[in-house]
Amino acid sequence: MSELEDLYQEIILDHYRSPRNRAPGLAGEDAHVHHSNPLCGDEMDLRVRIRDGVLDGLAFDGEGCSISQASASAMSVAVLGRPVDDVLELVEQFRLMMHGEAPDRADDLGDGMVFEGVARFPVRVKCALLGWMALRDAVDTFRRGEEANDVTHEGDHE
Amino acid sequence: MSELEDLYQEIILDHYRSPRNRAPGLAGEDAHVHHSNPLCGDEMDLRVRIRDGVLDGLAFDGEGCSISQASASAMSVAVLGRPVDDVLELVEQFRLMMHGEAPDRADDLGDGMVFEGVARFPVRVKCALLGWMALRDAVDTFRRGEEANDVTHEGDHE
Amino acid sequence: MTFDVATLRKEFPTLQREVGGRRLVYLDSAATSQTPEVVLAAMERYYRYSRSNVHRGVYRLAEEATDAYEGARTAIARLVGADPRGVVFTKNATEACNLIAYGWVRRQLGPGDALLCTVMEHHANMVPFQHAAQDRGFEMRYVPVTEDGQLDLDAAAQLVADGRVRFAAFTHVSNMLGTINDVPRIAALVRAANPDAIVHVDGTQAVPHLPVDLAALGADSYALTGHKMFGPTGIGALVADPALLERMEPFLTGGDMIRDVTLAGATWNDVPHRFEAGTPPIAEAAGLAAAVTFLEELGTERVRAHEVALGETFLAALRATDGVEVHGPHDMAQRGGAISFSLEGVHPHDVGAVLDDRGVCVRVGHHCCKPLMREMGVNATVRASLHVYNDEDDLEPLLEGLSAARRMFAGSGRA
Amino acid sequence: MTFDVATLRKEFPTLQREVGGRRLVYLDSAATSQTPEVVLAAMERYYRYSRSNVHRGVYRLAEEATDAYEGARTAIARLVGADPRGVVFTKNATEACNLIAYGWVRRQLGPGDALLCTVMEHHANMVPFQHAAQDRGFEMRYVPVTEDGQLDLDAAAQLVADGRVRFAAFTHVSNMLGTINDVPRIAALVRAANPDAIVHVDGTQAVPHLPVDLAALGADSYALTGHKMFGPTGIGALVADPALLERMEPFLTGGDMIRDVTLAGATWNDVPHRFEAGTPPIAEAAGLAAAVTFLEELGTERVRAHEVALGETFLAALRATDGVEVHGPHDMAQRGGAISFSLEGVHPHDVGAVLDDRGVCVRVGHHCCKPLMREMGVNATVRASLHVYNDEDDLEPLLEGLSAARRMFAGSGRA
Ligand SMILES: Cc1ncc(COP(=O)(O)O)c(C=O)c1O
Ligand SMILES: Cc1ncc(COP(=O)(O)O)c(C=O)c1O
Repeated sequence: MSELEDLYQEIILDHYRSPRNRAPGLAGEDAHVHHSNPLCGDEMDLRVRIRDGVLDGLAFDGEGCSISQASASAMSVAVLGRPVDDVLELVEQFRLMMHGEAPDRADDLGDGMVFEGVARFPVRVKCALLGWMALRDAVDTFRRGEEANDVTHEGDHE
Repeated sequence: MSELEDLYQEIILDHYRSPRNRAPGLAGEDAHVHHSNPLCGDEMDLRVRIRDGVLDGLAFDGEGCSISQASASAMSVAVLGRPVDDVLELVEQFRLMMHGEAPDRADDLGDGMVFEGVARFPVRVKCALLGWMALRDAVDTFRRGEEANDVTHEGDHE
Repeated sequence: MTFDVATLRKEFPTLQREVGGRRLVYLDSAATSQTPEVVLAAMERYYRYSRSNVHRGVYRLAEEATDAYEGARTAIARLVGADPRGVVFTKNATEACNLIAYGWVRRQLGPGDALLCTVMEHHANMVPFQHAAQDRGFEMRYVPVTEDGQLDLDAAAQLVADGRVRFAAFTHVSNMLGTINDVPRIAALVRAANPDAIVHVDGTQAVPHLPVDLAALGADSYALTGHKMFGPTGIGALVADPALLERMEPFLTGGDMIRDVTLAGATWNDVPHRFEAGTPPIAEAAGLAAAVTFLEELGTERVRAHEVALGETFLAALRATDGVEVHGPHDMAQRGGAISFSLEGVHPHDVGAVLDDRGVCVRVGHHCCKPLMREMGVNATVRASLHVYNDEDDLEPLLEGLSAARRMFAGSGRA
Repeated sequence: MTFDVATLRKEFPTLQREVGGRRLVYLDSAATSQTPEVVLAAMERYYRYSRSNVHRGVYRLAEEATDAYEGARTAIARLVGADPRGVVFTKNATEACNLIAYGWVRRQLGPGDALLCTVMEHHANMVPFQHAAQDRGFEMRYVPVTEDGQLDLDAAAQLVADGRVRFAAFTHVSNMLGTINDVPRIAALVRAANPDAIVHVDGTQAVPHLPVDLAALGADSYALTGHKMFGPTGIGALVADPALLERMEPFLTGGDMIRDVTLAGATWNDVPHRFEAGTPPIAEAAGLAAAVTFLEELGTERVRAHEVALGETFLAALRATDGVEVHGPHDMAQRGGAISFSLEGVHPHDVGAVLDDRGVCVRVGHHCCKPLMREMGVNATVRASLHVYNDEDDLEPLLEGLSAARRMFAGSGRA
């Protein structure tokens, strides 16, 4: 069962069982996106609050497999409190990692690093990315000046 | 070359080279049908004159391979002067022969019998049948009371 | 067991595979079946011996190819009790449903008309009609599903009562719930309200598993797909009453389906050729004909009997497993061998991954039945589906995987 | 000779066949090409090792199948210089032409608009647009063909002059005349009159024989078919600018092409998936990817060079043969290796039969180009078409057969 244990490391299971920043709403939310992965039936609501260019608040909610939920939880810890440009850079680092590239900023990705092994499971890559892609989209949405926006995004083929 | 000689017997080539009752028109024509075999590009115009229930005149014209032209020529000799019911019976005998059944009225089919071997060449069966199917259709057309009718008929899948 | 499954399995190359040192346990035949050697051999025969195009060739290879292709038409007609002139080959069941949606529904239905569909349809038998309804302005009506996964026929009777339903589309067997619908009864109910209504049935999940006789079913048109019935990918069929095909407008147009073409327009070939534009799936037809023979030699009655017996074993074991909730009817008399279930506290995706690690192949997700899933209040399920090469040996690895999954994700307190 | 043809031939199983004691001489590649061992092996690998459905599986087999399928998309994109997101798999080239006819033409063109087609089109690239024109009330305009089998570009310029042509459909290489059209020039001419016009090219007869680069051609959309390019039956593609695909309405609807479905309607998946409804041709895609690699390893430049050299030999010999009239351009610089001709005094069907008896496979008939045939005043022609496995050894059996046919039907005094 070593392959499987590789996929489901203890840290991942922990984030799944005790998700951080999982909530159905966010006080003072600036943007809200809804992402779904139609092929797995995963759904994610992600809300962000941005103050003076810093990601000040984040809440995710939804239904999905352990990988998608744990990844969003680990992400929330890694990105909260960072300038949004920095957040976008981390998102990109994570995305590339899912395509097999070793990230430069491993430390900053925090628990996000434990998803490195997911790259070897192509069908699960989209699960791991769901929250990160939603976050990128939420920032974009905010930047487009759409304060309270609702975007449905295809999570399958990023 | 025996298979091929089987297909192209001397009598067939003779009908092809010197077709009987091939003409672009028919005096006193009662019905005129146009049949085509879209898959080979064969075209046939067939005209009949029917008097007192007897096939009194027939002319065919068109373009097609040696089998279709020779078969129509041999047919014209076999059927001219016969009561139309008898004509239809011969048409059916020929059709069944093309599907491998030995005909009861071999003598009455006349030169039509030399096409018996065509049954072994599935793609050529529709060529051999073209004139006969046109004739059946011409009689039907006449019987429907459509004196001068022009019917386009699919020759491929009889 | 009705078959000697161990022997039968040898016919299926992929089933000989090992995954991580374990025997492959294939429980995903509702997505696609395995392919037996005889089907592969029939395709090879075409590619290695008669490789050519059909219909228009005057040489031997082309005749052989045409015979193989047209032989598949006869085979399908024989299998479902239809006229070969009513068998139109498509690329899959989805195209078959689209064919009738474009060829009949879009040409016939408009404002004031209604189309009867059901909540349990696969997207293939729903979206083409929704799309047509949007463009043509007719009304979609959906037969609801009862608690126990059956079509609500009382509701159906009310939905057709005003006589405006001119077309009904529903599945013979549900790919998600397993439910076998009472096709003759629904067809009768539709026609009682409107004798001219066309009844289109999605037979995709039925043909591989049950004896099918179109006349007895009372279906005007019936969709099937090759890859779920031991056949190759790339081929399906719409089997319809030739008289209905005669009344349909061509859909895909181009070569082979025409009688004549001028710059001013085209006239159409006879049915069924009118609906087969371009080079058809020739190798696939050769393979499908072999698949039909394979199914006939097994005997569709025996296939069904095997599935009922094995399905009972699986259903009983799953229902007795802690945390498992089986969706759809629980009585095999009313259902086929596609068994959907939820495992408490574990997302289906995670169940699938744990099972995959043990060489057990199941499908997880919405099974292309999103409206049904929404109705049932689930986002995704696990589906284990059976076929002739499955037997009781396949149950234990499934159950062990489920309990491993529960252990692994225990304590999450979430579904 | 650019290739060692004798060695290459060994890769093609059907070419090893004998007919009536003679070596098979296959001169019908414009109808369908032979299939090399590597393509059959790729399909076997799928059927024997990874048999499963794509996209929705979480288990290994399904991942392998998905990789094989998506790998074909990358391969096709690479071959014709396109974005993989612009590659839509269809069942054949005919469906590819219908896809753009339904997805764009029928949604965009109406009364007052015009569509530019040509007299030399295969029915596949003409009838779908005629059919749309009938339903939608736009005008069809046809570029005529000159005496020597070329498109009349002066006439084309006049046909587009009023700026009402919003869509142009024409072939890259004619399957009947062999003519290679000057795609960039026609595309430029169309766009000069209407910068927003969409240029759709039928590349069916080009991709197997020439280097193709969509950007250089200036085509917005391009149709191809697997079975003529060493690939299997049952697969083709529309390769288009992804931005054009984005603007197209879905055509076939059902599973996989949706983002979400409710009873009220569906939303669509991203391109290209939006246009691929239902289970795709998986084994066929695996085979097609291998066919692309095979073609790339031969080198499309070398394939073209081989065909030019061999075509010159065939053309010269045929033109020197008594009673033979070759249709289409006589200069290989302007044409491909599909050579249509008439034999004086002998109907093409009879020519085909005499050749078949000698193991020579040619196509006879209208080649799905009825309007062109009518224009040329012929009902049917004989077509000998070349590919990489042909060489000069194939010429003699053809010529001998033609002279046998003339001897046999001599004296009939009719054509
Ligand atoms: C030029 C051309 N276009 C389109 C087609 C249609 O291809 P398919 O039959 O694979 O759909 C053909 C082949 O017959 C062709 O030669
Ligand atoms: C009930 C049902 N209908 C239609 C389909 C579509 O079949 P295909 O994907 O072969 O078009 C499926 C299979 O996915 C199905 O289960």
